[in-house]
Amino acid sequence: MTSYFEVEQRDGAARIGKILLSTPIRTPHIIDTVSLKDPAGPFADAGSMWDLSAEEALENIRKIRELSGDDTILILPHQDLTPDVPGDVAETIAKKIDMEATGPIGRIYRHGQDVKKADLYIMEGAGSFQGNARKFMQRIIEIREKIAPDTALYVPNLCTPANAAMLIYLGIDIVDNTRATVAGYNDIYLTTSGSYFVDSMAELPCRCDACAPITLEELREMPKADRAEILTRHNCNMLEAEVVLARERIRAGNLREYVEGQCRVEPWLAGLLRLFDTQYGYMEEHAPLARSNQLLATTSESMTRPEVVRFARRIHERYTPPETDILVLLPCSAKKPYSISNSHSKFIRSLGKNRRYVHEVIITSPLGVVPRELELTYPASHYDTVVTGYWDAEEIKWVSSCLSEYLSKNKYSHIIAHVEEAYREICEIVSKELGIEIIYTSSGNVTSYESLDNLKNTVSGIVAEGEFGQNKPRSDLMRAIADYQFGPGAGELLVPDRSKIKAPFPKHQVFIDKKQIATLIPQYGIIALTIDGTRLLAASDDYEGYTVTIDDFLPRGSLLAPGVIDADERIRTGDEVLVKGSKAIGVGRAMMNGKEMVASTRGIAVDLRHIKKADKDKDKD
Amino acid sequence: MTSYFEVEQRDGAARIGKILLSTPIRTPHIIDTVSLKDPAGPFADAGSMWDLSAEEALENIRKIRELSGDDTILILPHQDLTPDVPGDVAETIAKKIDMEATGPIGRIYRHGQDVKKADLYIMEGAGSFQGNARKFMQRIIEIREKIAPDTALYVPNLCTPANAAMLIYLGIDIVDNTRATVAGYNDIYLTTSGSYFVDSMAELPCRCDACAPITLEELREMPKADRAEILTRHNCNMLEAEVVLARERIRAGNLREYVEGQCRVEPWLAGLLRLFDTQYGYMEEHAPLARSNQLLATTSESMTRPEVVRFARRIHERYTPPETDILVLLPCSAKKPYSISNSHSKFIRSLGKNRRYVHEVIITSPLGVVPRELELTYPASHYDTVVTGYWDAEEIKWVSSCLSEYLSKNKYSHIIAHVEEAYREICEIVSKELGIEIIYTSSGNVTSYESLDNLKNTVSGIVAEGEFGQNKPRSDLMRAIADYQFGPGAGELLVPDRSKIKAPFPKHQVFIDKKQIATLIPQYGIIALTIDGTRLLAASDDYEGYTVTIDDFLPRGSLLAPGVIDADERIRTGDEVLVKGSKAIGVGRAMMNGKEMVASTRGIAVDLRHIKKADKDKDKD
Amino acid sequence: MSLNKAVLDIRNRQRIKPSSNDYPAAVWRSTDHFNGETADTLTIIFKTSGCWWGKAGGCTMCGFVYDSAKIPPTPEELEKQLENAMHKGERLERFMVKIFTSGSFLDEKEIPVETRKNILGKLAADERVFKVIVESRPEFVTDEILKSCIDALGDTSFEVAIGLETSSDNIRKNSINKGFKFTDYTNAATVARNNGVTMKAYLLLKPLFLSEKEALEDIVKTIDDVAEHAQTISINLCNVQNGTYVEHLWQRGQYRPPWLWSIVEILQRTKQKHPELVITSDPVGAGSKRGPHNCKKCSRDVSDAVHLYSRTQDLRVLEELNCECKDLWKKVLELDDLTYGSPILD
Amino acid sequence: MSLNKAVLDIRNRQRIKPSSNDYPAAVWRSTDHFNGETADTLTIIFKTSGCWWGKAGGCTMCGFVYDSAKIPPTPEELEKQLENAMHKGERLERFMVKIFTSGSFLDEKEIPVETRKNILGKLAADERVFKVIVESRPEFVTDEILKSCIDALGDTSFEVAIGLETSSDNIRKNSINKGFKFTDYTNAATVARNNGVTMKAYLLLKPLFLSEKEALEDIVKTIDDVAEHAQTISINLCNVQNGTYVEHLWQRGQYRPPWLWSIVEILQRTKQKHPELVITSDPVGAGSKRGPHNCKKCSRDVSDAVHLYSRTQDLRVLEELNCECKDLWKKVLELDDLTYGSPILD
Repeated sequence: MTSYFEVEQRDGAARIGKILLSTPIRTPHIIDTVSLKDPAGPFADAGSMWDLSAEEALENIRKIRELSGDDTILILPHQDLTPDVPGDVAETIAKKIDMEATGPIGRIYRHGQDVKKADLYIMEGAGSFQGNARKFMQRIIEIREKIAPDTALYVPNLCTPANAAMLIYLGIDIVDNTRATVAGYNDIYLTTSGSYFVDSMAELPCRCDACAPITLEELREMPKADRAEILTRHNCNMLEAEVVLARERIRAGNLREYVEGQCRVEPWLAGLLRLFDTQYGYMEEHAPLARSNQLLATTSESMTRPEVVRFARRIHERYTPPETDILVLLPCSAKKPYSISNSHSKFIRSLGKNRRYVHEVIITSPLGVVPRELELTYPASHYDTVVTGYWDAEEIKWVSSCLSEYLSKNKYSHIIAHVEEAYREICEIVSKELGIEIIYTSSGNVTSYESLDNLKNTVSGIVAEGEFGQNKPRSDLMRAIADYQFGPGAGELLVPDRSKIKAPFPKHQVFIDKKQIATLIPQYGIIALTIDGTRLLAASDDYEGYTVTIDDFLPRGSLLAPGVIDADERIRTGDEVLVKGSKAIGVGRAMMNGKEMVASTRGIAVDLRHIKKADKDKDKD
Repeated sequence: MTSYFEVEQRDGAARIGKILLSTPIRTPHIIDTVSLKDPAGPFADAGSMWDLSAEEALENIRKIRELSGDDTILILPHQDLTPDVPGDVAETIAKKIDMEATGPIGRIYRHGQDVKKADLYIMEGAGSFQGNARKFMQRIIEIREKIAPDTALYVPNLCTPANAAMLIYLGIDIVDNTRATVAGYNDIYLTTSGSYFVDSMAELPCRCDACAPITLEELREMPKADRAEILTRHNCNMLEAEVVLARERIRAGNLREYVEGQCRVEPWLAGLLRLFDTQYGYMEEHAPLARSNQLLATTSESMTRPEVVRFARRIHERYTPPETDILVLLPCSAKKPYSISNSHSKFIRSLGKNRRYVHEVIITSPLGVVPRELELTYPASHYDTVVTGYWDAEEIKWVSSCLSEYLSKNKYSHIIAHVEEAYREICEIVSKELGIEIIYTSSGNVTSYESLDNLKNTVSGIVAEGEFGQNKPRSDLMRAIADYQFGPGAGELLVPDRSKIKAPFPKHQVFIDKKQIATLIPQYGIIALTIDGTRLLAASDDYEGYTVTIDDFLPRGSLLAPGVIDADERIRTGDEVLVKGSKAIGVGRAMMNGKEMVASTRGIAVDLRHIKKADKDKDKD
Repeated sequence: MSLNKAVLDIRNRQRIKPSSNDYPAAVWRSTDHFNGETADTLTIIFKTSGCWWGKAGGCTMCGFVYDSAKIPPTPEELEKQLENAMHKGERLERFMVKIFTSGSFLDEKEIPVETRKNILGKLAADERVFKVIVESRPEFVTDEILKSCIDALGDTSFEVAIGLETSSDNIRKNSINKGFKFTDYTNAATVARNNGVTMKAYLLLKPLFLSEKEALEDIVKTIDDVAEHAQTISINLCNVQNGTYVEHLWQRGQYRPPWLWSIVEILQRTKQKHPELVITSDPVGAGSKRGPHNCKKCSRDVSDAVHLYSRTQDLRVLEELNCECKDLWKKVLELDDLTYGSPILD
Repeated sequence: MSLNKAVLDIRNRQRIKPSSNDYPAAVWRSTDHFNGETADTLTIIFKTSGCWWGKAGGCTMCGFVYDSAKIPPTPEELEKQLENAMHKGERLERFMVKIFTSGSFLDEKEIPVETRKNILGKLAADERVFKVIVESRPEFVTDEILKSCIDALGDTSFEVAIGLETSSDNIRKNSINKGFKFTDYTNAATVARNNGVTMKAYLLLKPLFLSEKEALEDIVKTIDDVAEHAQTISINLCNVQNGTYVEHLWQRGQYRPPWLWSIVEILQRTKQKHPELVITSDPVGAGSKRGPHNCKKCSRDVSDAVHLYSRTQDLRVLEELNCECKDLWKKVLELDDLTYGSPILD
């Protein structure tokens, strides 16, 4: 049971937590390595079994608990091995070192060995993963899969100011200042952008309290011990500032953007980012459904970030277009949502009254394709990208694949592409690949009178030819978002044909039989359910999912993780979730993902918006 | 004449310079904006003609010079306009404000107006370019083309800690703290990774002397004026630290790597980097021939950096393969030079005695293709890249285009590709595109016994079939480098068939008739000429180039820019250059590019290694 | 391209919405300072064929040209406009009338001579109207025209208002593109004085290109220069009007409207120096991004205080004003002078 | 995978270069401490069929197995090896002979009983040889074998050296894979004492996985433990030998050889406590990346001092040593204990 660690905030795999000692410790946290030897410190190492006998080790445990009671995380006696050690040795030693202690404890995580409960796990031999992105990635994912989500992970002897943000981004809660200190004693000056030998520098590029009072010349002329101390202080200052920055970024929800730049400092860090992105499962499960900040897509790795890939996958897996046979493909706009941009206003004006026969889908990098109904939905309305007019080959490949998937699944009788340049190149690639005809209506400039006229005439020509299904923009939008968010089928249920949509775009509300079912939250482009909407979904035989099952109690305000019996694994932080138990039914915002809800013993699982006593009669109506 | 500014060190377009006042000022420099109003300061503004009469303006000039003599850069009276102002207004005002002053002066650079001599130019309306990458790029390139290279460029009201490194990278010498100050008074906390409203923060992620003594809570509770002062001090600390860091990076020659990460902070900065890379002329002309550091290729923009593109272009334009009809294409290795890597040792062993009939070319990202002879030459032996096994579409496109260009120009009777995965994909693309046959010899793993055996047998099979030209690895290597460095034809001249190569790889020396002509510098993979080699090139009717023409004097040690009459425009910093004048002949290392040598009035143009009295008889032998 | 051409290009891209010529472009009631007291005012903006200067390009900040009529109104229509406007004043007991067109009321091309006489005559006939103020460019302030007006008005007070903007010909030409000189104004003022007509000068705080400080000091200096040539001074705070050159640059981050703290300082300094002058300011659009503004917290309060001062001419109402953003404004005064062509934005 | 299997896998990947069986694997002259004086030593490493333990896997740090012969030498060849080795001692007047094989000299499978007797007999016959030291694993130190050796040697002193490495069975097993226990050593020492044979214990400073501090303290403790069971203690500083498991981990950044400062401290502390013992150390490969090292500046000086001390047993030669890197080493002692499985690299 992890009674001594709680995760409070998440940003992807990164999190802000609290170690619950009498003076709580905020994570991500930097341990002052030497303090581990202090039996009264917040983290106390009970020693190495390479040189302790079993009796001595037990005596150490006793001493630590005597000194500080349960107010210290006691790191159980350990006998450390390096990562490439043979499994048998690991096994033998693991058997030998089968120690326990009361109160909060830390354990070594050893690859291949069973995991016993602890509040903190130490990645054995972590320092040796420096430079080896693939192995480090595998180890992190392995550990995270094996340990409870609400336990702290400590990676010793690896952290520097340059890699701290990345380590935290990947889900590491605790680091130490070993490397910062050793660098100081090696005359190495660390910065977030790399390390420098003091001898090769000309100036001190820092204004920290170690550097500000001295010049580089003065530093060089000091006795070694004094110099080492100042350098260590500087290095630790940098480390600390970087960890605080990472915490601030987690709070703001934009650590990813920082890491996308910061990882350029060392090739293995860029490798880590790319390799982790290939682990869609791990990355996506931690990515929130939506954020209030902009998603800055400034680098090629922006295309593989989980929010972007998830959007594309959900379009493919969850989205069903309205029954409209004419497709118009449009280019994206810098202004979001697209429909309020200058160019889209013109497109819409050109479509005029025929717009109801037409389905509009926007082509964009890095999101791929965005049906008009989802233009509000995170991150479609939230990304900002580098505008130079040039699309690189990977962008074209990725967006083409999205469009190709889309057109393979969703069939139209007529496809019009009102696009130019890279957008057109993409349409042509897909048209060729799938052997489908696309009519191009733009000649040189999508907003020229000529082009717009051509679009207008082409569409009216087609419409004049036959009978076409019409769309219902407001219900189509609400239904598409419901499917996107709750999975296929939810849209039908929440926005049936007999439903009414009230309030103007983008503040739509769904009513069925005068009962409000759902509201669109324009900021994120997602849906919030009323209690009636919740009952509707919960009572349906055709829908299952996004449900948190609780014990027989009636929660208030917040649902805590220990109260959760089961939860849909698809639930992500920020998701709208149904809360069901024998005594209660409710709805709220997920504060952790579904797996975490089930596996955590601490923390808020769901921030409840509505909660009612379960009323079987009511549930039936 | 720019008697008051000198460029001392360069890294791409970025430079470290010195403003030559009685206390010299190191650039890149941050002006404390308010100090511009101090008539005795190092930079003194003579005022705005929007509110001064001509007489008042002249009086200001007189006052400044009276107070500080020529020990201040006097910014001539100006009447500022914003960038989008109509040309006529600009013209009218420019005519009206035709002021002059003695001593060091600064002038407004106004788009469309003639440039008059000055020591410092101020980009008019620079602050308005924030966010507009294309216009800013055009303005910078325009200014740099119009003003003398050894004048300082000041960009006011634009610099923040987040964009400082980029501004400096693009060639800006002077910035100010206007934005840092205004942000401080706006309760905005600046960092190199972006800005934060103080109200939305939870902790201060900084250990500077403004932040270290206080907590965020204390800061928030202060009276506004005190808070603004502390925030401003912090913001200016960050700015200063960033500018010092940029200076250190220029000295180390790796500002580009930093900027490739740092530009992710704001999309327009990433846009600037991409747009500037499209300006190959501007970027390449400032890129040094070689650097002693690693070139870190961690992002897609690494493919477009000028050193990389130049290498590819020179392979295409300057390189001629030896007369060997069998080509073996090989994958690159992490270890450099490739030939000392494990995998290449195996390839070479497999080729065995047939190696002399074979030309080896390595396929690699981001460099494209590297003939074995140039594997030592910067950056072929100096790059480190992100290894994940995945090549993105842009990499494949770029490397394919390099290989395709190479094979279009250089013909072989047999092409063997001993490659796998992306390398093979690239070979197949090119094979299909050019309709040429490629024999693949690897089956699954390029270093498996089976694959190596196949390579060996394939090559010996081909060799057994006919008569093939043999290569001479040592002279081929020296000739290829000579062509790469001095242009086509230089190789023939410096390494003729009768020449001898002494000393083992990679410390080759070229001798002709027992006279040493040239030496290979293994660190950069480039050639240094002896005075005999210099005479050989200089006296040839078949070669012209990389020559600096000087007046009728005999320089010693360093050749200063004012002594240069003419210089080859192809000369880059770090190039080996011939120095010729009526009284002297010599050779040395270029310390600036050819254009700068001609246009500069200060600074070292060439660091001379050998210099002799011009002796017409000797020159003829 | 010349400044005038640049302004004209923008003008030509604007659409003027068609509307009835029977109604004025705008009419509203407000209160104003008059002889030490607060008086009711009816402001009428006539819809005319438009400002001749504006039609040829005109001033960089002026969006009133779009208030002009698509088809020039007939004299009957103009008089109908007055009639309709006066309905707004029905409940007032005693009031001034301020007349604007989108150009010059005294320009015969906008308001034919006879119509002008009729309009003024009708106002003179209304007992409740004790004063009439008309706006005009200075070239129309001639002996002949003034005399004709005075004739029509009888004993109703008459005042002519001119948009001088600044006493600096440099600024008026290169920043505002106003098309006349300071001497044109002073000549007009002399004509007015000779005819016993009072003068009101409209000034413009913060035209394009000027720093906050330069703009502030320009108004202070202008008031010194104009003190002998006007009885009332009204300071317009530049705001970003649709279809203007100012808007064009503002959209590109190249213009910021003035701070309200600047007008506060101007009023304090100039009124103390020229207690005899009525100095007023009506911050239009105050607090919005397009209008003069401080921070969100204080813009409304400061703007209200400026209004109150304008009505009362009592400097004490400005004394208590303060806000955290005043420190920022002081910094801006210092630094905006040294940006060499780009404004300090919020 | 077991540690032994891991070591064996690496062994199997190594090629042993063929060479003549007539010559020993190595032979060299050096000086050593003997009874308070410096004495000449001839060290001979016989090429034999190899260490039985090493062939089955063996010790993690031992690369000597590759010194064994590809084809097992005949008894004649072994005696020829001695003959050839003794040429190196031709000019010496009085000296000790140290005999190593890549395994155990006392193992009959490496050196047949008769050959052993012949070799020892020949040495006994050489007047200049006053002492013979042979290395062996403890299992071969039996009454029978020792007696046979003493017989062959006559009055030439005889000493048996055993690579004990550490008194910790835990470390010897889990880090070194030595394959015997401390009691095996003490039993052998008892046998030796009973036969009047002196004992020399080889210790290993810094086997795999131990921190710098743990390694240092382990040697200090081992010397306490072994003091009664040996007359001479020789501390080997672990170096990275080709084809060893240590090398495998070192190449992956998972091992760092010991600091020379550590051996200095060990010598100072243990010699003071056990003045009766001869405690020596010969830092092989000192200063290189694969060998024990401090920084580049001082490695050679410190290593020389350790050598000098080993010959003289005079602690004063260690007193003056100092360098800037000593502060770093002290920090490493503190921190390397707390890295949980990765060494602190330079």
